[in-house]
Amino acid sequence: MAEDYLVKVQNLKKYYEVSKGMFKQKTIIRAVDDVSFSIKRGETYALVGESGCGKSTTGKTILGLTDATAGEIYFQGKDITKISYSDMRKLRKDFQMIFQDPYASLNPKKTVREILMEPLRIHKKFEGKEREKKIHEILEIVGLSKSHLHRYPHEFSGGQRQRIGIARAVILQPDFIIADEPVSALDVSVQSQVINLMLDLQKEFGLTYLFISHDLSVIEHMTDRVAVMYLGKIVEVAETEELFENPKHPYTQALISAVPVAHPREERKRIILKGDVPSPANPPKGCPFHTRCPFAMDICSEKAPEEVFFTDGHKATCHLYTNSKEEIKDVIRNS
Amino acid sequence: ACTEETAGGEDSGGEGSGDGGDSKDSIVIGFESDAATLMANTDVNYVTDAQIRNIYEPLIERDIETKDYVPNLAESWENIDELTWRFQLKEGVTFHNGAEFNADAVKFSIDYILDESNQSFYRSRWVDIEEVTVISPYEIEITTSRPFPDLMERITEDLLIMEPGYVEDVGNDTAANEPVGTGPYQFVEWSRDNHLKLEAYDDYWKGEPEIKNVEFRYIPEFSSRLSAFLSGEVDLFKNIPVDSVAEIENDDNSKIGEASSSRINYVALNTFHDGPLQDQKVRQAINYAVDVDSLLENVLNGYGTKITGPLSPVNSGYVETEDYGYDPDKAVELIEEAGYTPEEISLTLETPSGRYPMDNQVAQAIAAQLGEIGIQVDVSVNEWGNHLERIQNREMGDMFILGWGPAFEQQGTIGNLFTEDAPYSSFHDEEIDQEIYDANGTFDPDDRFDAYAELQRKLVEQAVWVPLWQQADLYAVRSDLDFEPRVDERIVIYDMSWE
Amino acid sequence: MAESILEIKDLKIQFQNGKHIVQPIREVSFQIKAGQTVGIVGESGSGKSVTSLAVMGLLPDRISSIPSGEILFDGKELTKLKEKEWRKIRGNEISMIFQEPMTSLNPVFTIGQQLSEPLKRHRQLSNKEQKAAIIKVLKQVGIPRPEQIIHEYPHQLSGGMRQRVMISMALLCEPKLMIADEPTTALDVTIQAQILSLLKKITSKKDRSLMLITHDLGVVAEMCDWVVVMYAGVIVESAEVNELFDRPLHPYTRGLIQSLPSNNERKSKLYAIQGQVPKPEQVKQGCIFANRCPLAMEKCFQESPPAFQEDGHLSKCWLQSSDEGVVR
Amino acid sequence: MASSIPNEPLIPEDDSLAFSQKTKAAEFFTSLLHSWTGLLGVAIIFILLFLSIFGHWIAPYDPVKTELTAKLLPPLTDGHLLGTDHLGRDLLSRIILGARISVIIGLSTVLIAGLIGTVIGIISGFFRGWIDIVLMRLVDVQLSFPFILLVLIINAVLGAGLKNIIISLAIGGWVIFARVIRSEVLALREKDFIQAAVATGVSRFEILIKHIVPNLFTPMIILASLQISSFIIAEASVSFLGFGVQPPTPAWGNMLSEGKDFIFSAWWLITFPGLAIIITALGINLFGDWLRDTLDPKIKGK
Amino acid sequence: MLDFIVKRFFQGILVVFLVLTAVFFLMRLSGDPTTLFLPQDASREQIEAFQHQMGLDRPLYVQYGEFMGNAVQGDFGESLRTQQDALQSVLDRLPATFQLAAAALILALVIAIPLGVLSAYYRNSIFDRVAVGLTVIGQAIPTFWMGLLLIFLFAAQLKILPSGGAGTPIHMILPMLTLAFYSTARFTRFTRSAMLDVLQQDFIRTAKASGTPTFPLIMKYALKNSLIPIITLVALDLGELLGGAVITEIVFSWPGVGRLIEQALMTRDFPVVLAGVFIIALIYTVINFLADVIYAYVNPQIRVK
Ligand SMILES: Nc1ncnc2c1ncn2[C@@H]1O[C@H](COP(=O)(O)OP(=O)(O)OP(=O)(O)O)[C@@H](O)[C@H]1O
Ligand SMILES: Nc1ncnc2c1ncn2[C@@H]1O[C@H](COP(=O)(O)OP(=O)(O)OP(=O)(O)O)[C@@H](O)[C@H]1O
Ligand SMILES: [Mg+2]
Ligand SMILES: [Mg+2]
Repeated sequence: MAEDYLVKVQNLKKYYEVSKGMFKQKTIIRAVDDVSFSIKRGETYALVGESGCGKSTTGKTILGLTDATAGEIYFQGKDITKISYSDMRKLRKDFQMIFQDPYASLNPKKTVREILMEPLRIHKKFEGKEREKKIHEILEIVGLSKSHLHRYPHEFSGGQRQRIGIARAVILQPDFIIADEPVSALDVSVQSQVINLMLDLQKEFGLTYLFISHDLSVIEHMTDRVAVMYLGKIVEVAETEELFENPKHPYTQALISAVPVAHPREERKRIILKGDVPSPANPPKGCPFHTRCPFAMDICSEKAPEEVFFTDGHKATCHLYTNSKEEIKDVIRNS
Repeated sequence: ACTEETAGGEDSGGEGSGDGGDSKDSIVIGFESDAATLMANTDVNYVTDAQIRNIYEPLIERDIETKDYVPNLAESWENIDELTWRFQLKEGVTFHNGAEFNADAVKFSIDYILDESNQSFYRSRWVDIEEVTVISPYEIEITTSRPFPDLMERITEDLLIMEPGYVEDVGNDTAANEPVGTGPYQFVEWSRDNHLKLEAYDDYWKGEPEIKNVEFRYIPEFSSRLSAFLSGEVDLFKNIPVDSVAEIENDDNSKIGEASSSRINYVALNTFHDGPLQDQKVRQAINYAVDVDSLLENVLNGYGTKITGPLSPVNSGYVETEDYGYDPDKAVELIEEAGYTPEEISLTLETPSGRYPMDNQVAQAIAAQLGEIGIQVDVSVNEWGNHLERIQNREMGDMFILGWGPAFEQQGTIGNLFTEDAPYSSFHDEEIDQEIYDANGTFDPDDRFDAYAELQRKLVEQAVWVPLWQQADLYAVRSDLDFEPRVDERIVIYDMSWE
Repeated sequence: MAESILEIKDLKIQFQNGKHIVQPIREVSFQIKAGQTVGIVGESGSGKSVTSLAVMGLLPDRISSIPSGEILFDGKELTKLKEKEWRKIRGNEISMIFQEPMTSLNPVFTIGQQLSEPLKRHRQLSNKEQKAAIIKVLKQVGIPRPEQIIHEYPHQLSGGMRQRVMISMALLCEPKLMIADEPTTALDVTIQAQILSLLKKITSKKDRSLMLITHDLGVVAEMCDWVVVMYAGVIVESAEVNELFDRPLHPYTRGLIQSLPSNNERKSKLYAIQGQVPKPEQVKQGCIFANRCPLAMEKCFQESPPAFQEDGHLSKCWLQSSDEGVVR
Repeated sequence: MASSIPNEPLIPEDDSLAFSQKTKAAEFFTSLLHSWTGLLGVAIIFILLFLSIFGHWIAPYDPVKTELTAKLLPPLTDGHLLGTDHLGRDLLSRIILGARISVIIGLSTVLIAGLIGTVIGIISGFFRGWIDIVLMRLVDVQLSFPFILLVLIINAVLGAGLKNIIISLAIGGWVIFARVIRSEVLALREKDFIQAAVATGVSRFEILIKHIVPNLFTPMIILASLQISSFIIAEASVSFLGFGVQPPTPAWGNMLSEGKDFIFSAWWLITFPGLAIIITALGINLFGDWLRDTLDPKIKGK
Repeated sequence: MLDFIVKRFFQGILVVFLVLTAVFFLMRLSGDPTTLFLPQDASREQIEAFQHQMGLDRPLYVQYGEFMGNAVQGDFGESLRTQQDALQSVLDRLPATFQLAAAALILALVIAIPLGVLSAYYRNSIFDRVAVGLTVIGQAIPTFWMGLLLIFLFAAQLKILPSGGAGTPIHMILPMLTLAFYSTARFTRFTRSAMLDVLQQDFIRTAKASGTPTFPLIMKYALKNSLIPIITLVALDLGELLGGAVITEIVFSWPGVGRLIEQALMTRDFPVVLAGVFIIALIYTVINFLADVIYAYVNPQIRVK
């Protein structure tokens, strides 16, 4: 079973040290704070959570774009946190990233051809003609044409740029792709085009995705498993359908209930959370969510909850479930 | 400090405007830079000297017509022997603070120069003094460690008498800012880089000066100086570029004062390095090829007095020497005799800029003149400090322009220019070296004169340099100011008056 | 029909950048009735914001102009108003909530200072009364500790709080019409839910009209009574909200609704509208949507369709013309 | 002038910066045609370049030939359009030839200062760490000192002359390049496309050379064009104080310095070289402003 | 806050120390002052005596060590030229320099800020174009040329103002105008572009949307935002005006620090140059510190609570 995991993240931590303003002292931002999860080969694993909860940081740390503060990341069974920049370079052909902002993720000084050629050149894949062929092929796959080869990124629309970004990510036929909010900057109509493209590619190349998003309807549509993050920690993990049907963690529940309805006549019971997400520089003691939790109990502000396992790998980190089932029901009922 | 300046400025504005008519008794004199210090016997710079000489006085003065030494604070002097001098001092002279002038003051002033801790720039000229002895309140004796005929010159040119009691009382720092002397003017106020104000000293022993209030105003930029003059803020200033003379002459309220200075300008021909200039014939040729008259006429607009040898007529011991004149053909001939063609000679000419009248323009014109006979000359302009340092370190190229003076004694010029030790002409010849050494030791005035006369002729024959001219000191003068420019560049306000 | 608080008729707006002229709004007509929440949906660049700015008289000076059309607010024609007259309306009778709560507040003034601005302009109140009024609205929008908050600066507040401040500013003078330009796009899901429910609460009380601009059909479904769908500077469809979701007429609207992931089977391909929104300068003759329309006919490329109307449900598509028959 | 200060933000938004080769020139050209200030700037620069290359052929007289009998002629006398100076040299010819010196000084200082500054800025911004701290302290040190005094001090050490003035101006001027480029690099480093390159496995060196440096060209060009004129003016100022290019080489600065004594008698000696400097600086500034406006959409603005 | 001050304090000390070190060695490289101070006819021995007296004959590092040792105690030695305490000579000139700089700065601000604001508000109007044109020309005119021009006009031709010197306020007019000229051009440009920046911001639209009329909008809402970046520029310029006014001070015979340093440079009066450099670096550092503090004070985003 264990070999089935393509990526395994264990106790990953990433702290940033920042000094805010000129008079202020340095503060430590716990962007990712002790996160563990594993992604199976071929699945689409979602990371969801509100802005600033550490989704992108997790993705970038896995890719080695920033160094982890602590923890291990196993890729194909190998710990990649400990290897050097140049060893890492060789490994990079197997995992890639799709970025959120299609405007910032392409070098404005390079043509599409140069952008797509670079990975092939770096990893010495194919020779002269074949490389060109490969580039044409991939362009076609992402829905662009040869005529675009010699254009610069600014000549494309956002959707097209995102396609170029995707082409760059898949041209080396990696095993694993981290897609960091690949569609949230796109227009509604283009968004579905890109999602379709990603689904197609997954089928064609057998890709494994780490899909980062805050858009629950997209996540519900295209992912297999979901990890919900809050303030640098994973609070709940489950298969997608299970999560949406049976969310355990109050935060997950609130998140799902907050999604706007798809039809005006649809009724939905809302859990409106009070207040805002606390700053990761100064997270609350105990359960980080207790400040906003409608079910918060005394213990929540004192002790960090442990993971609680449910059926089928569904787990949540919440004090509600560390006590007996009966009590939980009481709490929920009384609220 | 600001309030002081403001307060000072207001009345200076009143004086400066100068339309007080007959009641006018003040003067504003423009200077390019401030006095370095108001302490006597410290700074050798003419700017400092010209100003403080109105406050302090020397023992002996020089008659600028006859060049004779005339008594001032010293009434008489005699040589006891080659190493001993005795001076009788004037009685009844008082310093501005009321103290009596006497032998102690003289001894104090000389000792001040000699005291290393005072960092006097004159000290180097006075090192041969062995001792100064007060014989009686008005009699003093100076002994030297070796025969020092130049002592008279030093006493006349350098030494100014300070008030020992005052200096000891207030200390050097204060004395340097608030001087006390015996001169016609006493100190009022000094704002550095701005102005120095003096007022008449009522008890001056030669009688009260006519002009009561004096302000020296420091204006570094010539054009600003000129405009201050033209607008009536300044009544007098020195060093006018020759091309601006007309401007002043055309102004109704202004006139030009001119004096042929004892400062000379020359083109040094460097013989310290190998090269064609080590050949006497080439040096002579250059002398022939430079048309000094034309330079004087066209570059200096005629302001300057041509010299032909190492000394100017102002110098004691001057003898007339032969003039090479302008003869380009002869020049070419001589060069060819020396085994060159003019075209294969390429020389550098270095010059300061703005140090002497039209210096860098003169250099460019000389380059053009030498160019006429085919010698290629590259002019380069040095910042003054560099210029001096290059000379001192003997890094100078082939030729350079320099001035010398104001000097009166022949030794001061020849002895300091043409020995191996002295780099300022960058000419050196062992035979001449020896002759200079001999002449300097000669105590008898007549023998001394003859020795130097011979030297002058030799130096001209050797074409040790290209003598140019005595600088013309040009002054812009308010037309109703009675002012006689002096060859020694001094500005003696006591002698001035308003008409 | 009678009490329409805002009526826009055939509005055209153009921008002139040097010699470049673009017309991002070409034909816009719709109305908002008293107490109604009207949603304006459309993708980026469709002209939603420009339209709303025109209603506020805030189109950039000099470079923009309204070559034709009318904006009637409470029976008053706005397009010809002088700046002075505009000032009486802005913030008083019509107020606006902007998209970016982060940048829409002045960073160097306190919340209180900024909130007092509309009161200063439109109400003669003493300082004390001003403060009381401000605290009252702040409470109304659910800001905790309003007495303290008024002395704080925008950067000391979170995004959600700032958006609440913006809303309270819009509410201060009890305007007849509020315009909210994508008030929640910049916010997190949970905060978005907070703000939407707040807006809902506000509009349900009394009869406040709200023009809600968004690109999110979910928000429309949630909030609005009436929907206007814009595409590339033109209104393509407009209908009562249930009607629109039940019976979308224009292929563009249909496409938008169908492409919502929740309207597609999990893991299946999403319905997608091909191509992309044309830029204003790329608009050609014919129906603007024709090049992306799966049902486009010859005619669509030649003639732009008029507004077909049926029980107030308006659609600009040749499919609605009688000879073709109404699809579905 | 070290205050060649971060006047306006220089960091251009990357996307509208890029022009495809084909449209680049065309777009550039049309944007130039639409801006009369830009056109004027370009025209002045062209004239300047033309004079500096062909000056020898155009100048009516030998600029260093002294003609003592024809000195201080006012403009329009004896075939001297702008008159002659105190050595009878033709002022027009000297101004024409002076253009070359200004061009040489402007270009070479900006090149040297730009190169040094850019390299240091890149090193500082890209490698960060202690080297960044050291280099930036160096920048601080230099910035805590007035540009013109610094240039004077360096000139006092090096002595006067064309080569030395270039060196001293460059030493005085690299800081601003280092600063701007460093902050550009810092900003670029965080850009997604750099991250993308890292993710692709591009080596650090290649990232620097192929991804970062090409994106620095625009800010460099803008900055350089804005700096040139301050270098030219600074040279004139230093020449005015007696350093700088030395006579008889005609340079506008030393012409002014020589001419300043004649402010009352021969106004043309300071007027025309002064105007030459002003027009040149003006032209370059106009060009630089236009360049920034064109390349930097932030200013072009909505 | 205290942290910040302490940190900046040490940074400032380090910077001043490095400046002094750099200038010390630069000055020694510039050559020997001896020839400039001694009479031309001084002999070799006399020169050596002088060098010994001034300590110029010792190894450089010894000289440096001693200099730093003394400098720490505020002793920069005596001027070679005037034998005055070097630091004192510089301090004596400081008031004049301050006066001029402050006057010029105030004048520049008084003209530039309204001009820049109006120019930004009436963007692309004739007024704006003229104003921008003037600023571009203003930045193209060399200071000394401006100075000469003013002297020529007001002192030589019209004879209504003195051409130089210090004393009465009247003496200050021309140098102040000269100095203010360049700063005015810079400030105007900067104000204009800062204003343009601010005027495009969303919060201006917000203010407009709440019915704020133009005048208060600009004077209150926009200007305060624009002033924040202007502070930094003003600080930098003040530094430049204090230390970099050499040329103006020379042209107008203003007895200030810049002129003193220039003169000292020319005569290689090392102690005065170093003392001057010290004072200027110190002023720069202090001004920058103050600018940061003021900046932080007016900018609530970084103000400490
Ligand atoms: N380079 C950095 N330096 C300092 N702090 C950082 C850095 N990058 C991210 N952070 C902080 O770390 C936290 C997590 O950021 P991250 O970008 O991972 O969030 P996210 O979940 O991706 O949010 P979003 O949805 O806004 O993209 C945030 O508080 C962010 O401010
Ligand atoms: N100042 C302007 N000058 C020129 N064109 C403009 C200007 N403002 C807006 N436009 C154009 O008008 C069109 C409509 O813009 P608008 O901001 O109304 O779109 P939107 O529907 O609000 O989009 P978004 O969802 O991105 O806010 C766009 O194509 C835009 O480029
Ligand atoms: Mg993110
Ligand atoms: Mg919008």
